[in-house]
Amino acid sequence: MLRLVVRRLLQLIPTLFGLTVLLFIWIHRLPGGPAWALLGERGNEAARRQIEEQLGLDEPLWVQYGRWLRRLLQLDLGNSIKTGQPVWEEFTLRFPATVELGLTALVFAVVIGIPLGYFAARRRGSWLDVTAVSGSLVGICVPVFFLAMILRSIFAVNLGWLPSGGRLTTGIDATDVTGFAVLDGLLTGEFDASWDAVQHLILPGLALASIPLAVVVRITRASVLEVLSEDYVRTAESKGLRKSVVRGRHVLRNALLPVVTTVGLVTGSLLSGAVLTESAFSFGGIGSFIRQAISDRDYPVLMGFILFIALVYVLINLLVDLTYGLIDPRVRVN
Amino acid sequence: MPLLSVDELKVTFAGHGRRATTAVSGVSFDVDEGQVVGLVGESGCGKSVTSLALMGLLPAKGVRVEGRADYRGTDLLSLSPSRLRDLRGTQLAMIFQDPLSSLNPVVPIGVQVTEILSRHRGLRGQAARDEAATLLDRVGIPDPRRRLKEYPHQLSGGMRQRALIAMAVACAPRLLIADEPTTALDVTIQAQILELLKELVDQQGTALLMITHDLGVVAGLCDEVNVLYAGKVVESADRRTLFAEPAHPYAHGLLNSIPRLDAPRGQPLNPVRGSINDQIAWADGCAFAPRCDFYTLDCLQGTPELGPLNADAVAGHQVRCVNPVREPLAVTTLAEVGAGGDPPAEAAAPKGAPKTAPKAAPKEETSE
Amino acid sequence: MRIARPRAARMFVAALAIGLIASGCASERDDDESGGDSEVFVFGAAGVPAALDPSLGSDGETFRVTRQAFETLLDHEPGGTELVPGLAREWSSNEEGTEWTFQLQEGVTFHDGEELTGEVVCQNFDRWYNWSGTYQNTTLSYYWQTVFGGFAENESEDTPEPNYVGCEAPDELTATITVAEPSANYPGGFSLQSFAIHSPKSLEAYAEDDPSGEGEDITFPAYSQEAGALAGTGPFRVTEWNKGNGEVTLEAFDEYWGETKPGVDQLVFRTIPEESARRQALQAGDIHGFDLVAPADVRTLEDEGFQVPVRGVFNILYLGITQDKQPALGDIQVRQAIAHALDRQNIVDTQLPEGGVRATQFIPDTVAGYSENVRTYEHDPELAQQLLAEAGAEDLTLEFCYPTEVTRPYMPAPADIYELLRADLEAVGVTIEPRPLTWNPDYQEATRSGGCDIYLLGWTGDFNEAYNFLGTWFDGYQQEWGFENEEIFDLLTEVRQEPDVAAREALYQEANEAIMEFLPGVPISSSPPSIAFSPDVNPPTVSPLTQENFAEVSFK
Amino acid sequence: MATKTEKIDRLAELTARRETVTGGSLWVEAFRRLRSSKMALIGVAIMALFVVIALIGPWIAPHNPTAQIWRDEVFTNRGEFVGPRGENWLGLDHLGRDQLSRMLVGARQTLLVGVVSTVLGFALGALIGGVSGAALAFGGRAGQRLDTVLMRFIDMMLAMPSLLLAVSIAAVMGQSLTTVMIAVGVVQVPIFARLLRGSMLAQANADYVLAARALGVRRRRVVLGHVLPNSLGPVIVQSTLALATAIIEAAALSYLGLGNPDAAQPEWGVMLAQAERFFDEAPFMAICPALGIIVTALGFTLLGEAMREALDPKLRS
Repeated sequence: MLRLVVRRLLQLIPTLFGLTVLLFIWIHRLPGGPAWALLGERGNEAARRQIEEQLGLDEPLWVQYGRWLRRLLQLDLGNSIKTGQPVWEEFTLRFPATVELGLTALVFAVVIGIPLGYFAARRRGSWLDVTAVSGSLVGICVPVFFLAMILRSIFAVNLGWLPSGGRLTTGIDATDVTGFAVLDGLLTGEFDASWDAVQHLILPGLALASIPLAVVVRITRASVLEVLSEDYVRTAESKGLRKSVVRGRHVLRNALLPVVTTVGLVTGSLLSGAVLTESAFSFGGIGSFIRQAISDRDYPVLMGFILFIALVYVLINLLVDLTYGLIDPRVRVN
Repeated sequence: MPLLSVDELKVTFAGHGRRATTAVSGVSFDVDEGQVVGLVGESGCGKSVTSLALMGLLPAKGVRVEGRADYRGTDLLSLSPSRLRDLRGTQLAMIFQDPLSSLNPVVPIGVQVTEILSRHRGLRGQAARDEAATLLDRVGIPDPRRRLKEYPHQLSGGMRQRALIAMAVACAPRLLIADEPTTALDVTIQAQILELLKELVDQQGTALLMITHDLGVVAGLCDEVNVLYAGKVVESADRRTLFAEPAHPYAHGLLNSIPRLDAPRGQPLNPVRGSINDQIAWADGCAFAPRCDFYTLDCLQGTPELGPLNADAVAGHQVRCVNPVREPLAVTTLAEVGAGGDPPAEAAAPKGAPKTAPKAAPKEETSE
Repeated sequence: MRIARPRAARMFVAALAIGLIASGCASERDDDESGGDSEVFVFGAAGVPAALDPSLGSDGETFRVTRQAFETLLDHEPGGTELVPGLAREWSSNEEGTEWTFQLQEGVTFHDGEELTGEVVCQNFDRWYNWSGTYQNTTLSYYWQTVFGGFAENESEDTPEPNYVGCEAPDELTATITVAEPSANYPGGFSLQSFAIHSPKSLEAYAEDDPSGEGEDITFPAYSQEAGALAGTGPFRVTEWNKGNGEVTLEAFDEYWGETKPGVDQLVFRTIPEESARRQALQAGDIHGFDLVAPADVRTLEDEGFQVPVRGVFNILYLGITQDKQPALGDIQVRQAIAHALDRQNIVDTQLPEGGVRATQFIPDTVAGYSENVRTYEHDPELAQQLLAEAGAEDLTLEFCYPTEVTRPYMPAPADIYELLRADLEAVGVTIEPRPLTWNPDYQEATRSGGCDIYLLGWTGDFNEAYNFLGTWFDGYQQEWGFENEEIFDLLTEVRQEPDVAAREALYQEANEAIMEFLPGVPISSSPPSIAFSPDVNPPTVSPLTQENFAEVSFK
Repeated sequence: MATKTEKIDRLAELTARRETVTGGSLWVEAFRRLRSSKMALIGVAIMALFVVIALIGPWIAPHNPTAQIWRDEVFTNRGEFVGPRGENWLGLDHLGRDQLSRMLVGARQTLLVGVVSTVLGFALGALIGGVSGAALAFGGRAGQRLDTVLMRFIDMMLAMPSLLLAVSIAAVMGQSLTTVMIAVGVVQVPIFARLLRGSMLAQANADYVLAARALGVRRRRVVLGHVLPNSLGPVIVQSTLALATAIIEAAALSYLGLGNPDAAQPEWGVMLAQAERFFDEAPFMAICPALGIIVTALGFTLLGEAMREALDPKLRS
């Protein structure tokens, strides 16, 4: 397994190199520079020149790239131009929030999606099926930010059941160990903090989950339907096995294969949704941070983010393959 | 009284939004204890549907099953799903056409065998595994202990089919339905599998309903033969009679179409012309008419009845035809195909498959 | 590989939420003091402070926080713009306005127990004056450079010459600051948060870590990014900055010298960027107040019982005109036509929050130097069309720049205001090419470099001095205006060196009249950014300079 | 005694009668299934309605959608808005413009964004996917390498959060309708590319292709003549779904303040984004465009799903 990881990462290196070059050129093509972003209203030409001088933005692009690469080789992603803090710290600061959010969404998607899809398929054509299918279709068609808006004004503002945004209620006792609010609470025994963090996760989680959930439901349903028509299910039936055995061992287990892949793909796309959800719930994660970085022309942050994304992407695929291997012996062998 | 007697079995598919199509339009036949009955016909004639109907494996929705199928006095077709579950595997078992797709790819062979043991024979854990191993051994799978842990895709075609058979016979069922068990296999292995089947049936006194399009198989195995055409039995007789004097033009054609090894070179083959697609509804007359050499307008006077050929006909020789074929086939052919009680491929598979299987096994591996 | 493995490992760990290993990068946090019973006041801020050291700040979000912990020599009257004693109980200057003497308050102690003395004041000013390296960058020392010019040793030719000469402390409670040239920036400048006085201990600590001068990064020094070394004299002291949750926590400072002692034990500024999110947080009771209320929400909040005190205005929104890009705009008649075409009253009525007023000149009426008799331009489409005709610019096409995804104190909804103005201009036959740009940096760059024919921009005053407004635009040729007008330029140069306040006021009025005659752009409105508080608190006196003192806050 | 012809005719007739009972070819079958599926019907209905509005909207709009006719009646600063009323069935927007008219005219823009961006994504994606699919299947070693490069590229595009990609594109190109279209279109590229590549590979191993190649048919013929046409099915289905996504993504961009700025061309996404600020005071302002977007997207999705099911041989029971 470790060997697999290593191999994947090795394969990644040439791609990453090409990618970073491309992106370096691309983002430096963004009009305007970080200088104005820093100065805002009170900026003036002189100040701009001064800053760009200092940032070395006046040098040729390849020199700048060389410098960036050199630092990268020393495991240094550089500092954010906007906040002046090391990019790596900025990430580790915001990454946990996004991961928590993403995981919550995934949990919703999987825990609700798979059973729903399964039963929808089993009772094909029943009201359950119809609602599940149409529901998932609608789920895909509702713009995430609109959903977020609705959820917030209903559950946070009007009903007041859940917090309207943020990660933790201000002033609650929470010791920051890992940056994962929920986990921290459990580690430090501040369970109320964990609970609080969970409450803050529900609404954004739901908003973010809408699309993955819909997708999972539909894939599961389709896949179960397909498996139901497989010969080996017929065989199992012909052996007179109990329903539970046929469904669990023979239907569900096979039906899960495509679902796993889909979940992997969805996970990748979660970040997009996170950009919207995080800003809608002022949930200080990486999504909104990067979105800001783009308009701030915060080159180091953007470059770092690309590397980061590439790695996350590879890791997700890796996880998918591993899980896949666990379920499907055919893959395991090859 | 027969073990299983099927009476006017009728299966109609009414897919959503599509016009109903009749796959089996009134099939009747009997299977006695320990008897081997063949259900012969070209693909699409409704053989498989018949078997699935008997096992109650047809989808609940969009399918209408009529008629009776008395198994030891109980009508299988009207049994409750749960009762049927209890029968399946213990009383009735089935072997399917394509062994690869019929085995669950993600579950080890062992589990797939033991699950039936634990279901019907209450065997658990080690006991179940031991029994499974002996089963695999009985069906001639070498090194069963290791195989138990393996997955279908790691086995050769023959092995898989043997595994399927092992599951089918695990609880010594009274009736075993084999649906084209050999079509997906190499010729050499076909023979071994058939041999194995025959042996198991003899040992357990299990009745076997052999569904096939391969007359060779019929000749090698069956006592009684029912020829199916377009969802109806067109002729039924004991093997010898059928091979000696096929009365229905279709059966006649089928037998005639078997290429002969001793035929002089250059002599044309004589297949049944046309295809299953150009047929007419039984209601309008004989479905075979369009392909029939002996077709007259009388053939179109409603559905012909299944009845004794004529007074001096062999007992139980029934045919569904207005003007059956009179002249028997050239006797030599019969000698070859029918007369011998053993399969043509006998030579390929020496007696006592289990003992010899280990020898055979490597051969199979290479055949993958 | 050598690169990828460790980071991959860390990523993997993070991805699996086994953050413990990654905690090397996570900040330790501990706020046991904030036990449930203590009173915590939470305020929703629109942005994150750049640093906790006001000397490095240049934006309202930073100052809002630091102002609670750091005090300046001079201050503004609560709710007003008049200069009042701060840490200095009296101040005076010589005739030429080059020597500024401050008599300090007695018994002022810093958060770390140090005493406030004239010496300390001088140490502070000398520190700024002797800044080097990254500190000399405008982003870190914007206000120093605008008010006191450059440094002891300038490192970039773009840095202005220093105007600061030196500082002596003749006795315990006196500090005298000498500058080369008199300037309109004094004494007002001494009230800027950037020049708040830090404890000598802090100054030593600061000196320890220089901002990483390494290569090309502009980095805020580490001390300014955490509570640690910072010590001021304010009613609160910063105890924690949790960047993860975007929260700055301040504790009441018991030995505070001033009359208004802090009304709550703990003060938290939480960053909530989204406008509607801030409102809903207040409605949901997560926070007790927030700034920059969307005008549309004011009524709703009031109806729901929230307090929305109205601030005085201290800003200006104007339609900028770049004359040398589009020749037609060089024609005074065309500019007048534009002025007459705009229905500015409608914007005030429909868009701006309560307290907003239509502007007649480039400074709000709260600033000394406001002239009653400037030339005004009423909404008069016919006249506008006529003027255009006379100027022979009937088929005038203008590129109209406006910022997106931003709200400014003087401009609640730029896109909407643009829409209204566009309609007005098109009504008199001007063709408009819309050019929306993201506020940072595209819009800034486009407008400053004179890339737009007309554009929306504004200014919020730092202290009560008209020069702080007019000087930023009209003290000489600027690309964003693209005109030469000696009369105006001279007036402003003159006023800058005029030490006498009264004399300055007269000059300002003159300048305003000249400017509105020449009409380089069209001042549109002044409007106060709304601030809201929950019903159960006694809000602070709201200030036109948005310099609320949260010590006044308490729970009912 | 019946004549031979009589016999033949009789048979032919009966045989023919039977033919109608059994199913026809895959496509005929698919179409029949499509017709019989409610999903498809609803989808088509919605789509038709939408397209019609998009076409004739400007003519049936009761008022000028961009004129701030009632600007003095709406006070955003006091949260006073004008809801549905006789004169304006859907009320006014925040600048005193007629919502209904804006909805009607906006439909065209919305459709335009959807179609153009999808076509763009389809074209680029199909190109990349087609090339790399063909290369891998028939290009030998060199082909494999080409395919790897292209796919790595596509992978990275997939990895890059689509919205952020779009945002950065918008940042480079400045705000305009074209930007929105391109940004949204580019995001679709990898999906189409992978899809086409996938189904081409599947086809490449199909027997008839192997046969064609065995018969020595030239590669170009095989690819262009057999593989490509047969692979397009799923891609076409995808494009229907992509249309829905495109409309939603466009709305998301507007929400992030990168939508089409030109007020002369009202667009649902932009309308929704603008209305979001006033959601509590004037929900109707947000709900109109929101519903518009959701329903339209739903229409396309329904059709796409129905098509997919109809074409999917596995689901043919």
